[in-house]
Amino acid sequence: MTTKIKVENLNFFYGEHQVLKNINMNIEGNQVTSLIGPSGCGKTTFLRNINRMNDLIEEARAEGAIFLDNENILLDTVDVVQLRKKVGMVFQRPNPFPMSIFDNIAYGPRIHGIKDKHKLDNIVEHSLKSVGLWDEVKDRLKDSALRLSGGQQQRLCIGRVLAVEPEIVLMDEPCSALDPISTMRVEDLILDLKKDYTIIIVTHNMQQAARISDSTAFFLSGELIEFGPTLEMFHTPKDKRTEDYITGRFG
Amino acid sequence: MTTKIKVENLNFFYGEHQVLKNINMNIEGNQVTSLIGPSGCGKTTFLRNINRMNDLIEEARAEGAIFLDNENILLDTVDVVQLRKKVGMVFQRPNPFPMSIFDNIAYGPRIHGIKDKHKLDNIVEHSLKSVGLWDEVKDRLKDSALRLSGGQQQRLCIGRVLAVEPEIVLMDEPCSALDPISTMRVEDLILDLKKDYTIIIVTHNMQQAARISDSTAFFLSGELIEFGPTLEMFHTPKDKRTEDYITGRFG
Amino acid sequence: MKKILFICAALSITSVMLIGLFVFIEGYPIFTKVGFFNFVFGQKWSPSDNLYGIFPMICGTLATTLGALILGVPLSIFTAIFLSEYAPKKAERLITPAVELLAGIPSVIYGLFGMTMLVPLIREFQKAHPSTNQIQSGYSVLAASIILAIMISPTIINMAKDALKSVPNDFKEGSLSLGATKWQTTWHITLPAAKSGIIAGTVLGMGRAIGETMAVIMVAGNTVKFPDSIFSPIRTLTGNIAIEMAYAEAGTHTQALFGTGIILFIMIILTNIFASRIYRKDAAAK
Amino acid sequence: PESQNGAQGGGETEISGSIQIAGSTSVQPLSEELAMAFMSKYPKVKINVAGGGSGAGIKAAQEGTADIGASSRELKPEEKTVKEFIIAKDGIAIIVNTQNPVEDLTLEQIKEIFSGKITNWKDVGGKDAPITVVIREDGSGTRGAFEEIVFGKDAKFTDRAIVQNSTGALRTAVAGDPNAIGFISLGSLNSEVKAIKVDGIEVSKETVLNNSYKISRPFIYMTKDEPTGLVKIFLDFVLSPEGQKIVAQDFIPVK
Amino acid sequence: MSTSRVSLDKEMEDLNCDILRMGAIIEQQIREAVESLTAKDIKIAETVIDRDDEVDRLQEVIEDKSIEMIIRQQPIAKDLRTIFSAVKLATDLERISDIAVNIARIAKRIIGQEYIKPLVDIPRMAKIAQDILRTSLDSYVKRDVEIAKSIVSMEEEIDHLYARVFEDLIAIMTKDASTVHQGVQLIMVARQLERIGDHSTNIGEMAVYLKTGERIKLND
Amino acid sequence: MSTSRVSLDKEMEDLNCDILRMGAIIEQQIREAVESLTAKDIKIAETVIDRDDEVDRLQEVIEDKSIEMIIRQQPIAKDLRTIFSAVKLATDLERISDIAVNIARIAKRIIGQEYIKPLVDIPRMAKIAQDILRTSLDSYVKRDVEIAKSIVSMEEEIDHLYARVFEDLIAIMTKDASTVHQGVQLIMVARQLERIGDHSTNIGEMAVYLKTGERIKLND
Amino acid sequence: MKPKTVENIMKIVLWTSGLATIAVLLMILAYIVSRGIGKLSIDFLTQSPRRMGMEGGVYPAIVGTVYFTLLTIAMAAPLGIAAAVYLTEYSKENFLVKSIRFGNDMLSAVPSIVFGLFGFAFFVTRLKSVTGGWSILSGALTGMLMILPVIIRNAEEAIKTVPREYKEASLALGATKEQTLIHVTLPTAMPGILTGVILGIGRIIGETAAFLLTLGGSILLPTSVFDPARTLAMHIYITAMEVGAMDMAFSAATVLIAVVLILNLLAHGISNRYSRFSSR
Ligand SMILES: Nc1ncnc2c1ncn2[C@@H]1O[C@H](COP(=O)(O)OP(=O)(O)OP(=O)(O)O)[C@@H](O)[C@H]1O
Ligand SMILES: Nc1ncnc2c1ncn2[C@@H]1O[C@H](COP(=O)(O)OP(=O)(O)OP(=O)(O)O)[C@@H](O)[C@H]1O
Ligand SMILES: [Mg+2]
Ligand SMILES: [Mg+2]
Ligand SMILES: O=P([O-])([O-])[O-]
Repeated sequence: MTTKIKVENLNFFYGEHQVLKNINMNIEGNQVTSLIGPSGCGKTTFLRNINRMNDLIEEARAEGAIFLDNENILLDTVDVVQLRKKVGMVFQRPNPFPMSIFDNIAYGPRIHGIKDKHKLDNIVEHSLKSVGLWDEVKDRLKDSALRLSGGQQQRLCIGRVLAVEPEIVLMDEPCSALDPISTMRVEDLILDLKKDYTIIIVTHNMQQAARISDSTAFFLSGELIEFGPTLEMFHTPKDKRTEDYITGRFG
Repeated sequence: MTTKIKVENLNFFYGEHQVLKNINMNIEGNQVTSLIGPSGCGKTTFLRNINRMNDLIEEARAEGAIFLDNENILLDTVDVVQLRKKVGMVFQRPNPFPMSIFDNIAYGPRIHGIKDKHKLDNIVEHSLKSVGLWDEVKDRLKDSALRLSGGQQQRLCIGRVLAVEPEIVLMDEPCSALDPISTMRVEDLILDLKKDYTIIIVTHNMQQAARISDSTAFFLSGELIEFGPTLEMFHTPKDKRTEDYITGRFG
Repeated sequence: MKKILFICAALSITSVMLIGLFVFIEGYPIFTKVGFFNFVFGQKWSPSDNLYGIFPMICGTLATTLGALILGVPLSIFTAIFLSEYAPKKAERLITPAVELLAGIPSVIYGLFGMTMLVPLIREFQKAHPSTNQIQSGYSVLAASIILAIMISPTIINMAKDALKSVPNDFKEGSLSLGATKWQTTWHITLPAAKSGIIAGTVLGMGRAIGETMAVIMVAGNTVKFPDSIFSPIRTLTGNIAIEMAYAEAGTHTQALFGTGIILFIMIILTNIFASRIYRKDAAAK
Repeated sequence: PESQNGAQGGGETEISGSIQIAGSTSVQPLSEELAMAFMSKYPKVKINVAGGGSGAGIKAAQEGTADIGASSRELKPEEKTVKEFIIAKDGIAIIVNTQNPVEDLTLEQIKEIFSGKITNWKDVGGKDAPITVVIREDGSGTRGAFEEIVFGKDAKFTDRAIVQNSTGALRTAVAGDPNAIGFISLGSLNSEVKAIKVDGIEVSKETVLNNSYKISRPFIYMTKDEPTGLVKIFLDFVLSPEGQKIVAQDFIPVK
Repeated sequence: MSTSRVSLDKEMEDLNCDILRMGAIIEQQIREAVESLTAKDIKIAETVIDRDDEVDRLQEVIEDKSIEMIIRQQPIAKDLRTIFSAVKLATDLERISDIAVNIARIAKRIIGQEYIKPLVDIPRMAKIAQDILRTSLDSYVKRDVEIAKSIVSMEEEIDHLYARVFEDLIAIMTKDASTVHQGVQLIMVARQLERIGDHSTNIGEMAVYLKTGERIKLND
Repeated sequence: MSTSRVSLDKEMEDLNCDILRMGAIIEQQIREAVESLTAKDIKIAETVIDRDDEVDRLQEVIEDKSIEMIIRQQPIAKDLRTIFSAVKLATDLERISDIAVNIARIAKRIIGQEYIKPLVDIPRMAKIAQDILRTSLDSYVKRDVEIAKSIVSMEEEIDHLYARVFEDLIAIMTKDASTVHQGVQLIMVARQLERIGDHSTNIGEMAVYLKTGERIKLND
Repeated sequence: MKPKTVENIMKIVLWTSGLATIAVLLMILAYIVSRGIGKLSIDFLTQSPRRMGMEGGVYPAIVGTVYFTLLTIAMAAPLGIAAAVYLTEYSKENFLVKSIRFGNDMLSAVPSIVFGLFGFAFFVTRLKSVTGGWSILSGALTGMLMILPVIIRNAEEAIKTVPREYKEASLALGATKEQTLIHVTLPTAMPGILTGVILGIGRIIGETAAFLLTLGGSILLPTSVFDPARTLAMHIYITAMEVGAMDMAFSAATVLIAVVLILNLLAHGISNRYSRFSSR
């Protein structure tokens, strides 16, 4: 296992308001890392730094460095389009495009220049298989993706990300809009994807973090309070604040 | 403890589609009863039969009887407005009206003819205290309710229901839109309300059902599969299907 | 890409702005020739006598617009409520496209209808009640208001209905479940929540009422006279421009007509500012 | 647009090009008829007739926007920078509702009715009913002619008059109102309304032509400069017996 | 901070009470078992035996409550460790109760006989056993590593006493064959008391585990 | 139906394996402990003692895994009962291992001596103890109430044997004072073997509990 | 008790007013169609008007309407949408943008005759060499200006309501801003954009005064965008107002209603095509 992402002295501001404070973190490749912490502590912000999604927000400013395979992606010279291709993202609410299932998956590859129908077919099939959706939808690839159930939509969204062959997949509370059974499916999928991708996931669900992640980072008011192997964290957290938070004695 | 609600041979249809199948159930007063079951099994439909909220849906049709204090509320002669006053409802997503906090709580009493400012003040204070919101909002009763946090909004909605002095409170997944800490607050509140109200709650969260309810009913495809004391259900369910569902071996 | 888009934006916006400028440049001289006050508050309009007072027309515009709103808005809103809350689904599905169709019908057609149907009706009424007005032609504020009310109602109905429909069901159910009746829910919850949409529809309708030309010309009588009853024939500002522009000789007459346009502009701006004030106040409350 | 290649004396079949006529909407129908006839004679010619009003027609002629401007009113002195061609005359009929028993009015009575001095039909021998005066808008050719001939300098339209901005609308107004009186172009007269005699003289092409019926106005074509080429051929056609025959269908020929 | 989680905390408090109640009963059982032996009081022996059911029931209650808490509260980290150790503690306590019952049974068997030697060391062992038990429960309740570690010396003392009792009794039995039967029984009693030390040590170890999350051995 | 929950099922399978492994080791320990006694082989006794650490470690592993599973999987109903009983089972197994170690220790102590009587009943007891253990584990793995109930008669047999060994040895010791020391030791061994029966009964009871959710007593 | 009475009263009020309004609206339709249907025939649809529109058909006006409408939309829609995209996606919400929006709102309420005057002065007169004076082009340019505000406003709203998540999802897949716009934002906003376009079509199809000044009103069949033309609405106006041939006007009105109906259906069709996927 090697360090895939190295965060160094990351500070992040929305205008005057500092949202991330001097974060240092080494995230391993081919592992699932979960980010936990109370609402507003900066989990989403941190995640969106990794694919520079925060660029979209005016007045947002990052200091420090995030090295992805030893390249500092916070530099202005970085090609964010390439970066985002490499760092996929799955959102809280399933957000398939209002297109067919096929087009949803093919969207990314097409954007990146793949026109060949046959190739696209392959990519779509492969991606849908990766997320365990192929058998469920193979007969209705031309149907609207919005007609899928919530859990299927979320898996489709993950498949959509996989279709552009990222190395890292960021997930921001990907199960919070799902029912328990769909959640379980997505979790199984995440565990399955681990061998090929580096996954960082934000979750509010302690048990979920425990179930699927290898390492867990606990954020509080923009600070990284504790970061370590997940089970250790949930078993014997080192910091009193972590303990308070995970045992629900907080706020 | 006495039977508050007696459901007899309840069948419910959306047009041709039968959604509830021959439900028989005795719900005790001053208890929390939770309804669990997979998505689409008819929990919400069942709940909305109890305050005749399904009247709003065209083509909906109920057969059988639901006795509330020995009166069959499914009869056409029943005054649904009075019924709904008696049977309050809290929804999945907090839905405070776009008015001030005060007006939200005062809405129900006003609708029912209370004009006296002093009386309304009392009702508002009392309701907000019941839901443990008084101290948090007493200085900004004139503020828009939409500015409250999700958890506060949901407690406000519960308070709004209490203000019309119902006997029964129906709750349809009242915590599914809330973060864990707010959820805990609402659960504490529900346990607290039990002594004065009969509460029926739909939840997808097994642990929540176990935490707050005295009895639990498990629905599957419109049938009531099992109904009994909550802990027994989660400890030693009688039906294989219940067991499969609660242990997550389903679907 | 951004540049192309900017050029498009600039092009469309500037050309649209040009019109404002054009009207202003063409119409401005009238204010120096006649004087702003004389122009706006003058009672007589007779270009052949070099009399350019548009006050009766301002009043005419206000009267017809007001009349149209009084007649059209409540009924339209009621209809919208009816369609969105009370009407059976099937009825609603039938009626909605019909209303949409009416929104797309040209004003000449409404004018034709007014001229051949409504005006004679009013005339008959006047004949039966001679005290109503000395001029018993049927061409009147009333006719214009009714036609305008009918013309703006599809717009208001559609927008109000959309606004009412987009009020989250959550709110309505919340209210009903507290034991409120349907009307209480509509009155206390749905209408306030849909307020901004309804106001927007009304403002749009009002804009159309103020700006409508052809249908009004056809039924208003176009007499340049201060309206003293709803049966008085009147001329509106837009009507003035449309009626006389075709034959006006270049010079003062044309300038006066453009000047009318400027005043119209100002009235519209005032209405819009007023409306957006209400709108913003409403938005701030949320 | 204004292309012409028909040589003056050349073979008729070779004449081609297009002409733009614009202006008075009253003249427009006549122009269209004339254009039709001309185009069927010279299939390669295209004549577009646009409306816009006399004002627009004058302006178009002045600026050369159109080859020919059309006006249904006399030009004001300051507008007389263009070449004028009177192509037709139009009698102006005083009309009342068909139910109105009044058949004949003097010019003076007409003047007093339209200026608002007489307001009841009983004063001119009709029923006891208020008179509804319907007139054209300021600037209209019909109105201009009426004003000039009936009022001269010493009267004005009553401010209670209903104003209509087109012949058809005015006729409809009078046709629907038993108490109405108005004036329209002779060419637009039909059975919906009744034209009354003025000083005992019935309005007709003949009476207008022989000047016994006084109220009339010209239809004017204007060109910016002395017409040449196709425009000239067309103008010649209009003023030729062939053209005037078409004019005579609804209006009064000038020749 | 802990505005929430009140119910979990309350339940955990409850659980603790149950354990302390169990501990109290068992302490009394040990005392009474040895008392029945020294005072030759068959009644006392019988109450000890009777109370075993109560202890068993308490253990069941603790287990059931723990399971319910796990179902309901999804405890994690310290909370889960606490519940977990409560269950293990209850097991140990139940065993200690069994030991007391065993002693009482032996007492019932030999009370009728004249004792082959004056009972000095055994009551002393019982005393220490009670001390160890109390200390271990104390360390558990207080999550106090130091107190837990103080068990080690007591444990050594009781082991030491056991060895002495064993030697003494073997010597007596060897001398006088008629004492064999009672001697064996008394050795059994001593052996049982020594076991209490072992179980109590487990409890102390649990306290340490609870506090630090580490498993240590307090004996050997 | 169970497309989901694969990981929980897998982990539970794992846990079962650990328990069976533990059971296998312990069975061997019992066999070897008694073998060291009968064969007078100090080496064997020592391996028994050495393996105790392994058993302890396995118990820890089972406990840790159980806690992890509870943290991760929020088990309920049968799942939770299974995990819970796995922990209790491990405790019992660990105790049985301790018993085997005790026997091996005693063996080490008396192997040098000539036995005061031929060891017949004790190996037989050991045999039955192993049987009971195996049967109880079997009933646990198969969640089979019938098998669990078959333990009752074996348990009676071993109790019966223990009583006989006790009487025999007391008789021998009373006859010949020099045998007292060894006699007491052998009684201890028998007593320990009898305890295996008790622990195994616990395991059988667990099987019943797992299957039916009811707590029954399989002994007395 | 009391709320119940109110409820019943309101029910009656709402039903009556609802039905009354609808009855009035339908009556107008019925009136026009009943007066116009008599003269309708294949000839009416396929022949040119004769005798100043008193006889013959409305064929050139139908053709003129279609040509003119299509050209106007073809010019206004892309420009308006592009402007809306710029305003919503590419510019900051600053004073300039706000004032542009305000001006835009103003203009959407300006009477069309003013646009006509501008069009006459600018496109017909000033740019005669380019537009050919009175022509479809001049009319379309004028019409474009007339409906730009509507299109811009509607497109802006539609684009604004495209869920942020869609855009973010696309960007997160490594799409550029432009790709996101073309493949995600615009298709999703299309139904709303179309609403604006439909409103625009409605406005120019129904306008007369402004186009008399710019489109000309020739009854000849237009052969190029440089020819003048006549729309149905203009034809109705001329036949009814100048000629006074009411029956012909009503027949033309019936045709126009049919055209509007067809256009509405068409627009709904297109809108449904685009929103095929956005509804469950
Ligand atoms: N666009 C923004 N502009 C200004 N402040 C922002 C913005 N987005 C987020 N913040 C602030 O930054 C802080 C961290 O927000 P962030 O969304 O990262 O929290 P989070 O940990 O993801 O919370 P949650 O669990 O609620 O999603 C919060 O205080 C929030 O109010
Ligand atoms: N208005 C409706 N018309 C027709 N069918 C409906 C309607 N509402 C719900 N149903 C159907 O009735 C069944 C039961 O729905 P219901 O909402 O009661 O399920 P639920 O148990 O509450 O599910 P969830 O956990 O997803 O809320 C489903 O099959 C659903 O598709
Ligand atoms: Mg977040
Ligand atoms: Mg539901
Ligand atoms: O110019 P007129 O319209 O009055 O003929």
